[in-house]
Amino acid sequence: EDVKIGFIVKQPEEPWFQDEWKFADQAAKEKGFTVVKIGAEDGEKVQSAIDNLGAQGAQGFIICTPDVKLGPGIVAKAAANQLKLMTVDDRLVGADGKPLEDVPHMGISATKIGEGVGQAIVDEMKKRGWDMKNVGAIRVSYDQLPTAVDRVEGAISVLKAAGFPAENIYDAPQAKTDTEAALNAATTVLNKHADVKYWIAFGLNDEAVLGAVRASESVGIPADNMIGVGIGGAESAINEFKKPSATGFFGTVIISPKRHGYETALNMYDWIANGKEPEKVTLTSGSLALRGDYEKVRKDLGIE
Amino acid sequence: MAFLEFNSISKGYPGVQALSNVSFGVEKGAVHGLMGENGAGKSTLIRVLSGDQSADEGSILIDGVEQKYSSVRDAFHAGVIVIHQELQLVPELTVAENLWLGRFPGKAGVINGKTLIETVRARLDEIGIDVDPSAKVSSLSIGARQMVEIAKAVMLDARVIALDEPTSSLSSRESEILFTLIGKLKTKGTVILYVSHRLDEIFRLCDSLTVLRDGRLAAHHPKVAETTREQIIAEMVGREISNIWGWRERPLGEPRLEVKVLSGSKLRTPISFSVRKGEILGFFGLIGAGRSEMARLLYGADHRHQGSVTIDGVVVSPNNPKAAISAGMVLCPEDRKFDGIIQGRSIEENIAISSRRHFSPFGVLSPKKEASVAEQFIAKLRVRTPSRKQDIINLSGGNQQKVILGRWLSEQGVKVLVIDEPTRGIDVGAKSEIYEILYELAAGGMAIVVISSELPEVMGISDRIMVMCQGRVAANVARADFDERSILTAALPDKNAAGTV
Amino acid sequence: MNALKKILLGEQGLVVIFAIAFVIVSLTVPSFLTERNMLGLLQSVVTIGIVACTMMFCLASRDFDLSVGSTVAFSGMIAVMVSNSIGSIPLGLLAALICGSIVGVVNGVVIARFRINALITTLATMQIVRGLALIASDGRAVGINDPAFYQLALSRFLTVPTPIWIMILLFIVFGFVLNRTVFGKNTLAIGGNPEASRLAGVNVVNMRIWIFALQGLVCAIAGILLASRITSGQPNAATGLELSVISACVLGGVSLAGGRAAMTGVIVGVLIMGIAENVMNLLNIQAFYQYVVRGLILLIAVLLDNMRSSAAGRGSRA
Amino acid sequence: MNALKKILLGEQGLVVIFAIAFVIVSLTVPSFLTERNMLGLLQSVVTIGIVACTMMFCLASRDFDLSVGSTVAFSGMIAVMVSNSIGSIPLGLLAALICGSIVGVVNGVVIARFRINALITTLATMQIVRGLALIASDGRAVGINDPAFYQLALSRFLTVPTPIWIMILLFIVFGFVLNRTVFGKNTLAIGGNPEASRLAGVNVVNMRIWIFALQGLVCAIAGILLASRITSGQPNAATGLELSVISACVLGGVSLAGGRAAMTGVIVGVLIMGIAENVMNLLNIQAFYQYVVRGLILLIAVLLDNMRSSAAGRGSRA
Ligand SMILES: Nc1ncnc2c1ncn2[C@@H]1O[C@H](COP(=O)(O)OP(=O)(O)OP(=O)(O)O)[C@@H](O)[C@H]1O
Ligand SMILES: Nc1ncnc2c1ncn2[C@@H]1O[C@H](COP(=O)(O)OP(=O)(O)OP(=O)(O)O)[C@@H](O)[C@H]1O
Ligand SMILES: O[C@@H]1[C@@H](O)[C@@H](O)CO[C@H]1O
Ligand SMILES: [Mg+2]
Ligand SMILES: [Mg+2]
Repeated sequence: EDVKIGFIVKQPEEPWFQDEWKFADQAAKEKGFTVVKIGAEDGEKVQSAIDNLGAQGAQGFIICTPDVKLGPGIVAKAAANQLKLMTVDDRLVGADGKPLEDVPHMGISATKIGEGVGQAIVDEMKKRGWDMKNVGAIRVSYDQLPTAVDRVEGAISVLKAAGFPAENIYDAPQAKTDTEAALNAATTVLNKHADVKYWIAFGLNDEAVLGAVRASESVGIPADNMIGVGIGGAESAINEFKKPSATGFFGTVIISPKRHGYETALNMYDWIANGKEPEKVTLTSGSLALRGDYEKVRKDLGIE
Repeated sequence: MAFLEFNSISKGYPGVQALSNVSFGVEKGAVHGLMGENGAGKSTLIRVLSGDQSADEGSILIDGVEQKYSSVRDAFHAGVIVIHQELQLVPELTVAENLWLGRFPGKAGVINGKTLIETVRARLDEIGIDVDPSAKVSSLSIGARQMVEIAKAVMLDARVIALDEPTSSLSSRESEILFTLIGKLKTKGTVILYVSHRLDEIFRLCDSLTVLRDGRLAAHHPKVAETTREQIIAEMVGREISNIWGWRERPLGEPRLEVKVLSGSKLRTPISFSVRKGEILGFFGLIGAGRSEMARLLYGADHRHQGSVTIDGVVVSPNNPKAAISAGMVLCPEDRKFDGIIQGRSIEENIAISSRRHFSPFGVLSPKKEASVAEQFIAKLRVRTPSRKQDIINLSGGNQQKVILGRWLSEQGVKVLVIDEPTRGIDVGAKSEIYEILYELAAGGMAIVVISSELPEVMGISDRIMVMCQGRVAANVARADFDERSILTAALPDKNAAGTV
Repeated sequence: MNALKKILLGEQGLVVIFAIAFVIVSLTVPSFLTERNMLGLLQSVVTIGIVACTMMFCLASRDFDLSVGSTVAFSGMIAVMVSNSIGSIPLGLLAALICGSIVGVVNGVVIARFRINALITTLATMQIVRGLALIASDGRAVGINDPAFYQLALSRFLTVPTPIWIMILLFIVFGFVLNRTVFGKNTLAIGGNPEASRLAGVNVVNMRIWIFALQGLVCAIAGILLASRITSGQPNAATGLELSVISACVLGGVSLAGGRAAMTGVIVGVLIMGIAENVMNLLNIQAFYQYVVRGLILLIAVLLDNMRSSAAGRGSRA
Repeated sequence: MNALKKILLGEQGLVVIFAIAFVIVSLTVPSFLTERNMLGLLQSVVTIGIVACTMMFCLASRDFDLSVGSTVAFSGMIAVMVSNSIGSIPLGLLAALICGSIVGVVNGVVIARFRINALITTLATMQIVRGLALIASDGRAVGINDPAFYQLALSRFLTVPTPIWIMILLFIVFGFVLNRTVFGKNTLAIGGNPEASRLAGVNVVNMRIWIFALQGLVCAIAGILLASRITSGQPNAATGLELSVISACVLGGVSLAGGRAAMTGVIVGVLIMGIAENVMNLLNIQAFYQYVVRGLILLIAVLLDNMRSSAAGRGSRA
């Protein structure tokens, strides 16, 4: 029997998901099954995507949901279509906010990864010998996306623990999740606190932090006075490292789409074809990549 | 060979053959009349001449040369200028800009605003039209807009000018200016094609005449002077109409409509009057005299500063059209394009929009009843259309007017009927029919207010005339005292300024 | 031959074109024409379909409503939050319906009474209402406590899920209202010429307020069903819905200049949008190419309809 | 008193209201009126401001363009990709300008020549062009190889960054074109009364194609500057730009019914949008409340303008 599995992601335009899909396809090629890739930006699209998979005779699917609270609905829909279900990146939760333990999951904790960002910034500040009292922090925020909140809060918790004064953290709300929006929001923050010389920046992803870095350049803050650490590690970040001279974009926490895409697809295949149920939870971690070592880090993670 | 030749022109629209095989010629320097019932094809012929629509068959020759234009621009370059039946101005632009639209003067696409205005001012003064060239068209009255439209044709040196019912919204004074202009153009050798439903004008202005009927050539008169009104009417309508007004004595009852100290922002001086059961009260005045404003205030279409309107002793309130209609008053507006027709909807719907509430239980329509009402008025008013389902926008101007009339005549339980310019653009045959309907309604006890800028019409059908001038009532004349000269004098503003009333 | 031409160019031409396309798709795309897929397809258009019913009225009367997506999300949130906190689903639903209608009435009053441009007004309320939904929920989805709420979406009648029945019911009701009632005809008349309609005794201001109020109410229905289907109230739900709904309507022949609308057209418009999405996923078309294909389908559909109607000579003078 | 009334109700009333609001904000919001913040503010509206110039023409001629956001992203991508691969920035920019114009011409031809509804057409091209941008870049940001490209955005003249100068230049150019040229007058005429313009011999079809072509070209300029500012071509850039630009125009008094437009109005509209955003961030207003505030500002601005213009008695019958 032909194995067909679905791979539903919440933001198909994001390079991260493009990569997940790419690696899932790689697994499919190796084992000889089919991956149906569907983008579903909201709960309604998720529902029809699952129906659609059921209708075309898939046996199971992997999903990165637009919202973890969609959990019960997704589980019910999968059952109704007799599809096996696994989640990737973000873990489903029930109405009570507790994770749905029954659904196999491979992912990263948003809070953890944020903490990684915070740690990288703290380390670098120490290395540069900055006095945290004189440093401003740009929190590039997109609060309507729960993952985004968890990530920046993770970073903030580490900063605070390291003694960073809470009143020096300034919110720069993005109107959209692109670089221009982050750039505009961060510019305002920088201009409001024109007296602050040293800055750090963190946010939802690389694009958000890049906006803050561009803003610092446009108001004339030297690269040495800025530490921005992003999340993701795809082209946007790599481009930055490839620039001839270092910018305020200090590093990025790379998360590996390879394991997420390749392994989940393989696990699902094994589950369908050989009845081997996957681990309930597999957590992967992010690794900090800097201008000097990003190629190596990527290689270690199996990207490229 | 004539200067302007139409050779077997045919043009069809879905369901309608607007023109079939029309041929005639016009000599250089002649004013040529074009007559026919509503929907006979006059405007279509002019649209073909203007390059706006292309004929299915046939050709047009000017000065012996066949014209092969495919757009308005080509026609303009061939020296043809057309003033369409519906005003074609851009309200957001100034008078000067409208006059130059499509051919702005200027270097490298840059307009010199000052020269633009000055040249227009000079030309307007020269031809005797009193409009400010830098005024936005949206701030002008309908009459002034029509004059701007006419100036558009006269300002450019055209070989052929076609005017489609130019006087339908002009007062007699403005019409005189137009007639003088036409005289001047004639001496320059311009060919003028003149569409009108007013026989007086045709006899006064035209050298030759063509009558269309159902899209065919019904008659061609190389010399207008050699025909008679009766003959032309017969050629148009296919029957004789002896007395177009047909007024007869009616018994008048109690006062039905009473208007007390009515005023609004466009009508500052309060107006009071009353109309009796069965009475037809005519309002005459020059364009801009304030009659339409009075009617709109009466009907609650515009905001009232003060005043009350009473029907059969009951005050009409609140002050809006819906309340007026429920109280038994309806207004048939003067401007069919902006206030009358509902574009995109069928004739049937345009007729039934108001009256259907009488036969729609719980707001649910009864299509049968609606259809029968529509058919009734299509027949009664002789609306020329392939079907009652036709979009009203596809009707000829006069036929649209008839549909709007049908809307109000089909209303039930009307006690007061106010009609503003009821026969604007309507052919002679239908006119007398409309008057008959008005008499019938009056005989049934309705109080009717007719506003008209055509003096013969007001005098022909009213039991009494109120003359308005510059927003005031200048005279109130009983039928026995009707006299053309004194009514006109009362309507003229200069005399009012002298304070002779 | 002539009969075919007549059918294609007639009032129902779009429907015929659609039917032909449907047959072609059924024959060529595997697993398209299965009961399961059809039901899935219909469920996927429930939100668009329901909201399109009243958007049709809104556009037909020359108005415009960009706030529908936010209202759907907001009223879904309200339904869930109120049900959770009071513990009564009917009261939760009632609250949602009321809130949806209030949004509609506010839109209507600002637009019709204060005469503010509809685009700007609903762009503003779109943001305000979305903001309220986010504030109420602190930006996070709110789970449903009582599983009975799910039954709204899960229950079936004659094997067809309830939301589909509700959509069909609304199609019928609003189709009837449009064609067979004074309300519908007045809506179209306002779109054709608002001033003439007012002079003909139509209370234009009230009509417009009513239409927006209905729009809000219907958005609330869609929001409730959506919350039930996705088993939570989501403040980010239905973003971008406004453009999909308006496209479906325009695709179905509703004129943005007002005065022209038909329920069958809108249904076809909604289905075209749904089928395009469905088929692309069945055929496993890559995400980026989906954009291009979706755009092309939209273009081809209007082009076809346009060729048809200009061949029929309609609207030549418009 | 009377003089004040005259100023407020005059043609430039919106500008005066804006000026008053500006003064109030300057006095009450700390660090608003600093050179740095002003420049930051202006830079933040460069994309909207530039695109609004031609959107104004588009709306004034009764058209509509939803594809601007995609075109900005697409042409930014092209600029970067071509510069990188050919190694010549001027050629890259040229390619971007050409591509932008092509999108515009396609829009124009479909809308004006084939007479397809502008909303649907540009909704379709919006998706197609976005799809092309994603396909071309495989969905990834493309970094700029030659740092000279950054100089477009970073260079300054008299302490003011180049993009701001370009925006100002375009304001002047298009303001002039609107008021002082045949092109501008014809645009307004088409919007005011398309039928009359056609009958007066204006080549309406060509005019509309030209307007869309210009729109595409100007989007390309905005796209290039954006790419330079964010030092990469991003296929996801400028989503939702269309609604912001259209709001700015409408806020500035451009009528969606065509025929009415003024460059000063549009500039004010653009600035209001930018200031709202800027001030909310300066005042540290929470993200979710920003939605609500943004909506309210929009509403209040149009309400004020409406009160003003209805007091002036303009458009009473329109
Ligand atoms: N675009 C169109 N579509 C369908 N029918 C049309 C169209 N334009 C004109 N007609 C029809 O063609 C016929 C001739 O119309 P036309 O406007 O030429 O009449 P007319 O003689 O000018 O009448 P009027 O005196 O009322 O202005 C009418 O029956 C009209 O309904
Ligand atoms: N479309 C319009 N918009 C604004 N004002 C108008 C409009 N049409 C007419 N008016 C105003 O109404 C007044 C009379 O205009 P119009 O030329 O229509 O007179 P009329 O109705 O023919 O004459 P009467 O008022 O005697 O009936 C003018 O002062 C003019 O400013
Ligand atoms: O949305 C994020 C995505 O951007 C990627 O970082 C993986 O995790 C998801 O939660
Ligand atoms: Mg005519
Ligand atoms: Mg009048």
